[in-house]
Amino acid sequence: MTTETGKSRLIEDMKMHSGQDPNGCYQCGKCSAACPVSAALDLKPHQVLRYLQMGLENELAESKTPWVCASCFTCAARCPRDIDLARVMEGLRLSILRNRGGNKFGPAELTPEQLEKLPQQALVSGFRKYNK
Amino acid sequence: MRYRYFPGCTLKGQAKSMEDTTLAAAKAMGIELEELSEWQCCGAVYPLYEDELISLLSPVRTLAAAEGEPLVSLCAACHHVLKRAQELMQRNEDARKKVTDHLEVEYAGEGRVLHFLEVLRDDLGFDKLKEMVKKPLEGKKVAAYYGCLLLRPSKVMQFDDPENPTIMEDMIRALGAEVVKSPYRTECCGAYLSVTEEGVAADTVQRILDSARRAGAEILVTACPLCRYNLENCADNEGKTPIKVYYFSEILAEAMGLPSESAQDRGTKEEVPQG
Amino acid sequence: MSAALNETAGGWEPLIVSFCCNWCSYAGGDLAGTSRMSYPVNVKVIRVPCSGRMNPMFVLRAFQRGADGVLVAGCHPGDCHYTSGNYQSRRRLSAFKRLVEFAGFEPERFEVRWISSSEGDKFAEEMTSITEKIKALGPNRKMRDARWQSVTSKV
Amino acid sequence: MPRTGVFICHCGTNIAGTVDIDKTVEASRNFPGVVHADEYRYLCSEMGQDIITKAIKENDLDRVVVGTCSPRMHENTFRKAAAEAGLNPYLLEVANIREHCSWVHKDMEEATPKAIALLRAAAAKAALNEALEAPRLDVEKRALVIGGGIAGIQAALDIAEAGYEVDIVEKDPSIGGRMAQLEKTFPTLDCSACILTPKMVEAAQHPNINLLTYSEVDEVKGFVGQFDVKIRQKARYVDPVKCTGCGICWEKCPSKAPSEFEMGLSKRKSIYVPFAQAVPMVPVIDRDSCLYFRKGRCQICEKECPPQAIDYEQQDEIIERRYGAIVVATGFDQLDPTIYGEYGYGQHPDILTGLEFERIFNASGPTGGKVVKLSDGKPPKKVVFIQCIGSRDKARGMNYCSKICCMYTAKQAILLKEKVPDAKSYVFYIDVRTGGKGYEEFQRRAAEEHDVAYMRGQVGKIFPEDDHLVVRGIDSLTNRNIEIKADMVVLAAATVARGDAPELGRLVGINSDSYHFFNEAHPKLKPVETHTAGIFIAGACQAPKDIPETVSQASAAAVKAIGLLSKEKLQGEACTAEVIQSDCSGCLNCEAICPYTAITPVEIEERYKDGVLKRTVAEVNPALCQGCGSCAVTCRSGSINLKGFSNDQIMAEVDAICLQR
Repeated sequence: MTTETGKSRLIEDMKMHSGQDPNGCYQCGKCSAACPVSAALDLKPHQVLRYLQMGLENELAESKTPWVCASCFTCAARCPRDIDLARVMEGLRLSILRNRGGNKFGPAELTPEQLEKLPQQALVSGFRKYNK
Repeated sequence: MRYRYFPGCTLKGQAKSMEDTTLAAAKAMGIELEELSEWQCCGAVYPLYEDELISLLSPVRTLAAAEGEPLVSLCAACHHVLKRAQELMQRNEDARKKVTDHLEVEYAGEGRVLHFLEVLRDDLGFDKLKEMVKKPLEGKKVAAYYGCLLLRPSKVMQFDDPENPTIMEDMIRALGAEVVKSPYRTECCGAYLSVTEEGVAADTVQRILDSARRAGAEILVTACPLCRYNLENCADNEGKTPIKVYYFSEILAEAMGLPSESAQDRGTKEEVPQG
Repeated sequence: MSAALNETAGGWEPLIVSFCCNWCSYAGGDLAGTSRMSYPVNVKVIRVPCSGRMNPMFVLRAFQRGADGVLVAGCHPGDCHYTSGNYQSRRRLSAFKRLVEFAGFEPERFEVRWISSSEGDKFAEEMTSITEKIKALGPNRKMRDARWQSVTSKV
Repeated sequence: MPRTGVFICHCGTNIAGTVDIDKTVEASRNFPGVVHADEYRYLCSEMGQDIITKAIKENDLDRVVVGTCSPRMHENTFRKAAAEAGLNPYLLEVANIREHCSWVHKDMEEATPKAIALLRAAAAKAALNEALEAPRLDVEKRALVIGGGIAGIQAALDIAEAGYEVDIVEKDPSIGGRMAQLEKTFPTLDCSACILTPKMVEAAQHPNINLLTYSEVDEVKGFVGQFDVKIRQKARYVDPVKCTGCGICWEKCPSKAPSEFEMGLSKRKSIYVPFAQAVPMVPVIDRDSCLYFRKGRCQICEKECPPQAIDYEQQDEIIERRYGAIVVATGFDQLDPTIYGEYGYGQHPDILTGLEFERIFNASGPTGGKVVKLSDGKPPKKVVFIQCIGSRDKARGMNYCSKICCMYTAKQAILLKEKVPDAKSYVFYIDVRTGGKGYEEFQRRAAEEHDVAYMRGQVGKIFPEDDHLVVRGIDSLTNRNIEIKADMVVLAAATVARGDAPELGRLVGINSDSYHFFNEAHPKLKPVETHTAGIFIAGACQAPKDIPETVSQASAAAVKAIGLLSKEKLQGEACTAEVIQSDCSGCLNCEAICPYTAITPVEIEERYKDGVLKRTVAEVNPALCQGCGSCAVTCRSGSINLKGFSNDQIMAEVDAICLQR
């Protein structure tokens, strides 16, 4: 059972840097309905906001969701509460990388074939999103 | 019509044909694209984290290098980053000061930042384009695939209606082809997930391709090298009607009667500039 | 001369004149009373129909006559009983505040606040806060007509 | 020098506990002009008031100062007492030594000098008070109701029943409004037309009600009791006296246009009545689609009309009339959901709004009451309802809740099940809001007895695929993505203010909120009044509302109007602004600043050298002026003063307060 939690450093960092306030969310789920990768998320976007509202830092840090989000901005475009979820996800990624350390992805993980064929754009953006 | 032109890394590598065909078509249309000298990477992704100013150095340097002249790019990702960096420079004085002080440049968000499609629509006009077509793409069923980066966030990109865009369809129509619309034309292809979460990207791409097929498309056009990579490499198309993926500029060049071989056909042997 | 600076035997106490609009802030003051809140006795309220009625001349007159601080209070923007009076006063008095500062007054001596009829607590807080600020600043000597007190007090 | 009397109230111990009454009375005797000072335990009591009236008479007082509670409490009580003694009530001033003194201070040493200062200020002001008269205004015993929907009809009937004349101005060719478009009403499921039509007929036949349909308000001037209104009665091209409503003209008319009443789902003729039960049953010709007006040929209606009522030469007519009170009841519009591209509204005939679906149910609607898809005429087997389309949406829509959608969606789902028993419906909702008598029970019936699947969540995308619509949503209770292959989608589009509401608000002189809904004077205690005296609001033009609430509000507005009309004379504001015209330079800054349009330019003649000089100056209409005083401040030449709060009076108070030792 979860009881009240104190202020979470990770969540406060996320709020400050993304400029987004999770409390604006009323859990309509439109983000999750619109998200093209919703099916692959262990926490749907609206759940991420709910977990942020409840201060469930550990669950968020362990979730796959921020790493599966591709920053396509569909959620932000359709949110009736004007919350930029793409920024929330980015904020979470960076807060997790900064507060908990570790890079999520590096060149070593790529096959020579991928290195050959992938557009430069994909490599640079992948490294940017997953490393700090 | 004269523009400063920012190619970006990918256009000198895997997406060389997008640059070649655009430059050829532009020349034929009397549009002059003057490549910025000593340009560097656009930054690839726009930093959504407000204190990530370091990621803005590169796009702002590019914006400042345009010296207030209209700046055109072709790659959807480059255009996205440049346009959003420009908007931040206009909106956030603090960020502007930090970035420009560091770069030792003067830049306050001036100048038009355009995607080449916008040049065709707003400056040349699709009616004019239609007149310039030498080999109309008659009988070809072409679907546009917009993806994310050109459309969203619409308040900043101001590219087209983010849910019902028409710019690519209008171009396709001007080139004489038959427009086919698929409901997934504005959905994400999975972007760099093809690197980290292949399964997820496979799903998103499959949906996009299947929906285009269902709509009867033979050709899918895009303005993004990464979209094209994903559309061509991530889905399982065994036993299904083939769909060719082209850059918008390739069908443009073809309709203009210019050589338009795709990067895929000629390999990727070009030198990649460091950036 | 000491009388002119409101210095009583117990030491100097500031005089603050507050102009309150009838519909919101004066009623807020009433509520502060009904709720038995307390604020310093230094503040004396003059009722005006609307903050839009505030002629900057009234403020200067108060300083001239020995006030150490002036607080104008009106309805919150959008809540004006007369629709737009507080918008008028907001524009007028913010320009006037710059003028007062230009004339050499400390900016704390003249303030404008929006206090609704339900904000008895805010009324008391604002009155306390301005009194404390003026106490810290000391007596106002700008624009004061020192003769006036001694002449009129004889009447 | 005035003869002022000062009276100090103990208010039991409320004042006397903190303020030294004796000291205060003594100090008061020394104020300039004070000839009498007294105190009493409770001045507001009858005994207390007697003390004041007696003292006025005995001491020949011409000014009175009462040191007591807030003037917002008892100023009127004491003014009446003064008037009883023959003193003009505006010669009395109140010093608030309770709320602003004894109740907020604890130390008698501190509170007593403050009470004295406040009394001194009141006495200084009173010395400059003048006798004022509140203007007495005439009342025109007739009301205008703008809008002929259920709110306007109800308000008009109530006013008419009270014995006053009422004109209803309706911009459409028939009264009835939105309610006439509805099939059945929640939560009782009685047929909307069956309960509305009798009211429409009653309004049309009432001797005190005059219907002005196909008419609009062009201009409103004047003020409470005397609004001068210009009404444009648009040309119908049909003589309403000759017309019998036989219907031959619209039967024979060869040209068509989309029907407004049917939300554009079907066509009507160019000469038409909007619906079968229209009141009055007199058609209008729509110039934009009529062949004769477009091409100068046809005239079939003229040839066919048995009583020869067609008149192509008819012109708009301007009616000028005076009204004592106005009720604004102009209703609402439905948000156009095309702004939500992801829902595909407007791109597929089976994606409808709530109001459009309402017409599909109706026996006289576009499908003749058969619930079928507009795409292929087959009954829909799977219908998805989506709530909050544009409501509760601060990004692209309206930040408020539209209030009626949860209920009408439940109603439509139930009606669907009745008409198409094997249909399945799904409702995507954020919260279900069912405040209202019998509402919760009704909604639960839909979910429990009529097989309506409520899905807590929203829809991200709708698009056609093969012969159905793919609806991709989420159920946020299981966190599962849902894909429904639906036959029809109904969007509960937000209730929004009429597009012309801002213009009408400006015309009538009432203000609106940021959504263009008209503002009530007080959200709790004056829900049907506006900030403009004599103008009342009813129905959904104020905020989204259901029918019962609209009808209650309409009756409330009617009562307010009746109360006003029943008065012989109205008492205006006494403390009004006044222009010293000899000083006025005629810049008219005051005219621009006045929120009540009470200031107008007038031409005056002044002697100048040997001749007469004509010049323009400002003039205040005391009947319109509410006494805010903004004009007095804006006047560059200082030639406007506010009676009761003049520059001199306020500065006398400042002086008296500053003289504090």
